[in-house]
Amino acid sequence: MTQTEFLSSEQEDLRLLRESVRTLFERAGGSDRARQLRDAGGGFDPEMVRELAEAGVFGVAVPEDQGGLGMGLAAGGVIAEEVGRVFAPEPVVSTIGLSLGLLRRLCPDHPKMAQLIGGEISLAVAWQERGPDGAPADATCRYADGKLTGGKAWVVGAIGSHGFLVVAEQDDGPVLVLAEADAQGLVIDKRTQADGSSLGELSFSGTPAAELASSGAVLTALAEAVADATALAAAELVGVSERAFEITLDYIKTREQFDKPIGSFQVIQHRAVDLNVMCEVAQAGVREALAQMDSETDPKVRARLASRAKARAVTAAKKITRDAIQLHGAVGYTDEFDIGLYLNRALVLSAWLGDDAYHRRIWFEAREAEGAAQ
Amino acid sequence: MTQTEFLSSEQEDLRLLRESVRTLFERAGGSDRARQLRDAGGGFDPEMVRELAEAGVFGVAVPEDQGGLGMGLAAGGVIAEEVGRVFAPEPVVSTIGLSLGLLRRLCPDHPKMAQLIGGEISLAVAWQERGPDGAPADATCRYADGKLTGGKAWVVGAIGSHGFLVVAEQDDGPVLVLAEADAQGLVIDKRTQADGSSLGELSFSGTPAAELASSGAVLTALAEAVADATALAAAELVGVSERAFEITLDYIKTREQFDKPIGSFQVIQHRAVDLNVMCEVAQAGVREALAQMDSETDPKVRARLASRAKARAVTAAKKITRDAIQLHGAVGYTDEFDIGLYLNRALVLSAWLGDDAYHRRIWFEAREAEGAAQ
Amino acid sequence: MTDWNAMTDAEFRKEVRQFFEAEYPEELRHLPHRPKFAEIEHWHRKLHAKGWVAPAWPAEFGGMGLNAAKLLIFYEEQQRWGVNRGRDMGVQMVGPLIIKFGTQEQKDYWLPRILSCEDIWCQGYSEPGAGSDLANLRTRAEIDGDDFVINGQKIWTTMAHDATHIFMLVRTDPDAPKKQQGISFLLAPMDQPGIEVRTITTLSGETEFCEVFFDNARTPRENLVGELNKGWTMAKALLSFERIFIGSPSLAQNALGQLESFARGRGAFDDPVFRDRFAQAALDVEDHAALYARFADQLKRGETLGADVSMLKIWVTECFQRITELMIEAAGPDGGSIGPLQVGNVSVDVLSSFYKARPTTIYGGSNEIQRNILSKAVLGLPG
Amino acid sequence: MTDWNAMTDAEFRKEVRQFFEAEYPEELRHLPHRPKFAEIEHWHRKLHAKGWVAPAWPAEFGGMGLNAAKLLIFYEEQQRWGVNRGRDMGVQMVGPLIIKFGTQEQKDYWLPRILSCEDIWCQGYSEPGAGSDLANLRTRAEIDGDDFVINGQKIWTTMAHDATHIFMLVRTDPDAPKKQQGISFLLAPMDQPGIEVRTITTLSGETEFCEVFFDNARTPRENLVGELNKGWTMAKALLSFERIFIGSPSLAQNALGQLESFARGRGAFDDPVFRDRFAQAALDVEDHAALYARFADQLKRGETLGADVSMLKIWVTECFQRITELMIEAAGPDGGSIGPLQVGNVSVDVLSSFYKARPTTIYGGSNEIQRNILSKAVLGLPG
Repeated sequence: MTQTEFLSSEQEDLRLLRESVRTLFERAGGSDRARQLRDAGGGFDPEMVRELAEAGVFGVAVPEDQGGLGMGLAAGGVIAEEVGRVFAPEPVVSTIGLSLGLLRRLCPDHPKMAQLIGGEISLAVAWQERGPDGAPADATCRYADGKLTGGKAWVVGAIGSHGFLVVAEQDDGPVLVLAEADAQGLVIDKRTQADGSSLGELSFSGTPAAELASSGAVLTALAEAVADATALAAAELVGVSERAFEITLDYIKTREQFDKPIGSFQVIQHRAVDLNVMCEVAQAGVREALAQMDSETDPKVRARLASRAKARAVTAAKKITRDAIQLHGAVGYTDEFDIGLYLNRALVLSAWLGDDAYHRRIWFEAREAEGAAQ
Repeated sequence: MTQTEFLSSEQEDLRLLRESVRTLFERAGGSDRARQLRDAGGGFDPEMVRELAEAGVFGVAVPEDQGGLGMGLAAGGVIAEEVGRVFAPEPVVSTIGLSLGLLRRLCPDHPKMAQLIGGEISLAVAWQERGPDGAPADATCRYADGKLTGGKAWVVGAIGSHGFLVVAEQDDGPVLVLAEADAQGLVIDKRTQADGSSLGELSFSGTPAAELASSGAVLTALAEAVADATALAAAELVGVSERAFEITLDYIKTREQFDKPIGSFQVIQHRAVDLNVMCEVAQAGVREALAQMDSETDPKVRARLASRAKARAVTAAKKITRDAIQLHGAVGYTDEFDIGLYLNRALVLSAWLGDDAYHRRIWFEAREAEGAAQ
Repeated sequence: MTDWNAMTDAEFRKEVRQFFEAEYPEELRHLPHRPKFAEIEHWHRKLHAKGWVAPAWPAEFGGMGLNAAKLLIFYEEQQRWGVNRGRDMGVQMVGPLIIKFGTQEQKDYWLPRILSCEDIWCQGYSEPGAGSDLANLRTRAEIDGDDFVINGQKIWTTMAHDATHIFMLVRTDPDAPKKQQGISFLLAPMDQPGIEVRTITTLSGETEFCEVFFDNARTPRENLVGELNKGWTMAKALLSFERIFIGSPSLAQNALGQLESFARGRGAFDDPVFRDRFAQAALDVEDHAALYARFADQLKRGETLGADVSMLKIWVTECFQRITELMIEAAGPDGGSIGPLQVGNVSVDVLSSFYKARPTTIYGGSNEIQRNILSKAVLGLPG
Repeated sequence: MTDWNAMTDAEFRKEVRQFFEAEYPEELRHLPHRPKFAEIEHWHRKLHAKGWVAPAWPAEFGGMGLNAAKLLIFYEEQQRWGVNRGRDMGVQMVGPLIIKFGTQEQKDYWLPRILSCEDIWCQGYSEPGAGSDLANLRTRAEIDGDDFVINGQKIWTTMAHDATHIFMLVRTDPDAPKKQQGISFLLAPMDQPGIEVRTITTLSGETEFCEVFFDNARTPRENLVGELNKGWTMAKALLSFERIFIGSPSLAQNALGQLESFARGRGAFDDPVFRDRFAQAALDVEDHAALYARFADQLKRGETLGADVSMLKIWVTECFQRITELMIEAAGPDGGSIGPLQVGNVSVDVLSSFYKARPTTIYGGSNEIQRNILSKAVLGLPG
């Protein structure tokens, strides 16, 4: 009897999805492709976006009646892990989690939905703002008379996107609007990140934008979409960690010092074991959290689960990629070896949507609130 | 040229003091003596107290014009380190730091001073109180008409002491009083600790006591005495750590597994190095903090230095004694080997007067306050 | 006879849970120490009457015949309700060995006595000087007429002072080329002049462990189980299920529950730094449980577990230690005090938990040994 | 000529501090990268005019002739004010070697050119495939008439693309019984067809390190320093002072200062968890400085430092890494962003500090190698 005989059909679907996405990325050139794109300026490959769309990647967590595959966040996590393994620069997690996460909750009939699922366009979500001390601050960006004024910060995928889903304030509360990338009065300040990607700092001066949704539902949907993206970023970090560990394990098996492989030194062996264990714990914990999010409807519980996933994934990825550099020795510090790319990607994904200390705090507070509510 | 030629006379004095105290303890039986006293019920040896007094131990930090040696806290630290090395149960740190620390600041002419310095008596200081949740709470113990009512908790050296220096409240503020050990209406509830010592929980019902000092000076002197005792407890922990490390190092050199000494395994070697480094950092940091306390008059700065010392010493002692058990393997878990005694002493000294997390908080707050005051 | 394996997992869990909750004596829940048999005899009688003493044994020998999936549920419920495992060395260790390698006579004689606890067993594996190098054992057994004559010493023999019999690994061929060879598996009665038991006092003052001295102790030749000089392989073969069991989250989960009620009672959660460290520990346990579930699923699918299952033990024992260290921190000035500490209507013995966590990284193959094994058997590292 | 050693420590410190504060260009303070010579040439001229280029060299060769105590003060002040060390490989490495082992001709020719920076030196020790096993070097030098002919490759040669000369360890006797033997110390001009330099791009995108390829490169036989095949011992002898220098608290202290102003500006101190971790890091640096002072006192008393001085490097580099990791945490959503981050009127390049801290646990003998050394040479552990 084979192993798969005993896998549930759901698990089997995920296994097939993982295989097809992995094959797709490998055929495209794996991590070499990502390195080339980075060296060419940090953009992504629109052709790849279309191929991913054909494989059903972007609509994976969109319900079937909205044009998606309806496979849930667990399937999104499988894809995100594969993205992490080859650090593909395409806006996969931000599209599944943020832009489609917002649209499918607020305006599922909007034509942009189908375009996003089809990989024809990408939309960046602009919701955070920077305060005078440089840290995140309350939203002040205004929308009135069809025009945006103010600014947004830390916009992932700002470069190369066809437009922005902007969460702004209007007189009677929050609003979600769509500004085209070439809209008047929109200035995008680009900030390069460690992995070659960039964050946009947007400023709007009377920039025309179309209203998509308003009222309290906007913030609820935003919180849900952010939770989805947080959990998916965790899954991507799991992929980053796994691949970084594999590369390092290969390296210590072959690299010789004092006439034997460094992987024969007990200290190196035990450290490798600890990284391996951490990696497996992270994979198990993150996958479980995503699966539970799929069977959970309470947004507060879903947010707690997302925090659990991100806290674990960041802790593991930081430790694994940093130790990986140390285990590589001097060559780990060069750009020639892939391991540095994983370190840099881990830096970027850890900083995005909150690091481990942040999410432990959120997790604990959510747990206390649930306990008090019972 | 010898090394000592270049030591300052101050350093030379400390070296001589260390030698004489170490010899005294070794002659008395070192750690074996302490083990016997523990097995006999956890008391201390009054004869040893007198010998220590003869060596000038108790009055070491008392100014010369008050009948002490005037060598400061740095010298007290030297003694405390030696106490830690053999985990002597005599009330050395509590006498130097707390009882004499209080009396010399509040009533240096009191006849008990000379008796304490002379090792004729010991006095326990009762200043903390336990709240309804079991945690430390504000003081409510009252002193009126020459009588005490209420309770005190966590009194070190309560068993075997000749009396209690009690910090209580009276109508016009705090007061320091002396209650004899056999005073009427005094009940001592004994709580055994991991190292065989005990803490007293005192309750007073109209217990007669003599006023020694009153007004705000009592709390100032108490804070200073607690800072002294905290720093000395740190020094004692340094002694505990050093000796625990030495014992462990000896053990891993001789204990064989898989036909070679376990100290020949690289993982064990590196762990031993890390414990050694931690030990040396703790020794250097604690000694420097105590020396700086001697040349510092601002009580706030002195308290910060004491917190620096205790934070470091607790972190080091916890790590070193716990890893020492692991490095000993199963035998470390038996009472036959001395290493467990050091683990237990480290537990007790870490819990006394605040652990590392507590003192890091205090240290940071003091540092902020100093920064704000500048 | 009930076919437990035919039930759904949920049905079976319900059945087990109901029995424990209805029948297990309240005062024995979450016992902080290992009981002598007299202390739990009453419960053992109930269990015996129910036929539940040996969940893993085949039904034909008086067991419940549970498959791996049901067995895990049984243990999960046992731990959840704080049901003491009792004096289960006979059921867990000797029984399976006799069932697998014993003669018909041995089965007929010993198995019922294990179930009834007429015989109470202790395990003689460890020796002074062997430690993690378990095969390095020196206790000798020589054939003398109809008996084996045993000389040597065992150590860390749990509850030997309350056992009627000992099973042990002894060296029967001192000239075997490898030290794993020439070892046999032997049963012996404790009540004889050649055996002396001394308890070991641990650093927490407890006396559950013993040293057992053999000075020309005797046991009949028919008390050899399996082939002569093949004891090592036999004993190893039985450790497979134990390897996931020793990595179960239950010890850490229970400690975390204790930590939480204690910290809440003491107001330790007012401190954000403590909250962060609690959250770390709680998430460490939660994510460990997810990994444990992955391995348990493997078992439930009927797969054999690989050497990688040892990672559970490494993670959870170190996690357990950190949790008990947090308890000590939460205890503040009581952190060095022996005995239960009262908070509200719970009482937590902080030091006892701390001590209990210490040897978990040493026994069952120290975590250093586990890391050696993982690095070679799982990661394929050389040397 | 001033006898600096005759001054009190306080006088000397004041003198040095005043000169740095008055003369060192503000825009060069705390440079985040290693400068090319042109960038700091103006400052070098000032230093040269003052006679302060080589604090450790004896006065007869144009140095300041400082003893260990004064030397430490000099470096402490240099670091405190953020004075760049300049292109000091000549002064720190080649000069002392020539002074100790060189011929009179070598001294007369090379030393003044080092002081004036007419020659700018780079260090050719590391090779690909050698790593921590430094003696495992394969670059060959063979005598051919009046020249050595050099073939092979060096790596991690800092700023080789801005150097006029290289000093290196090369293998001159491939048949020597131990790999530490048969190594010689050689000087060579960079400007020749047999030498090719390629910069290495690090993971932070910087290009301070180089590979140097030797393809029948030539250098006159008189550029051998010391005896043939004795280069290893000579090079090792000079590392003694470096061993305390590499463990100095300054890098960590500077990083801590940056962390504090950044965290304050960003409001990170509002978070008690961050405060606790900052306090840990700050106390780690403070207590390290106390230990450093103990070793420095030893030097000041004229004692030789033992192998235990390496513990400074282990502690401080790992501490430095933790501090830069805290910077990234304090940066929140900017934690992955390249370049300076503005807070109030300070600007901190968080990622650059993080990257700078990474190789400190690798270079100068990786921390793993240091632990090997300490375990044997200091703790006396076997094997």
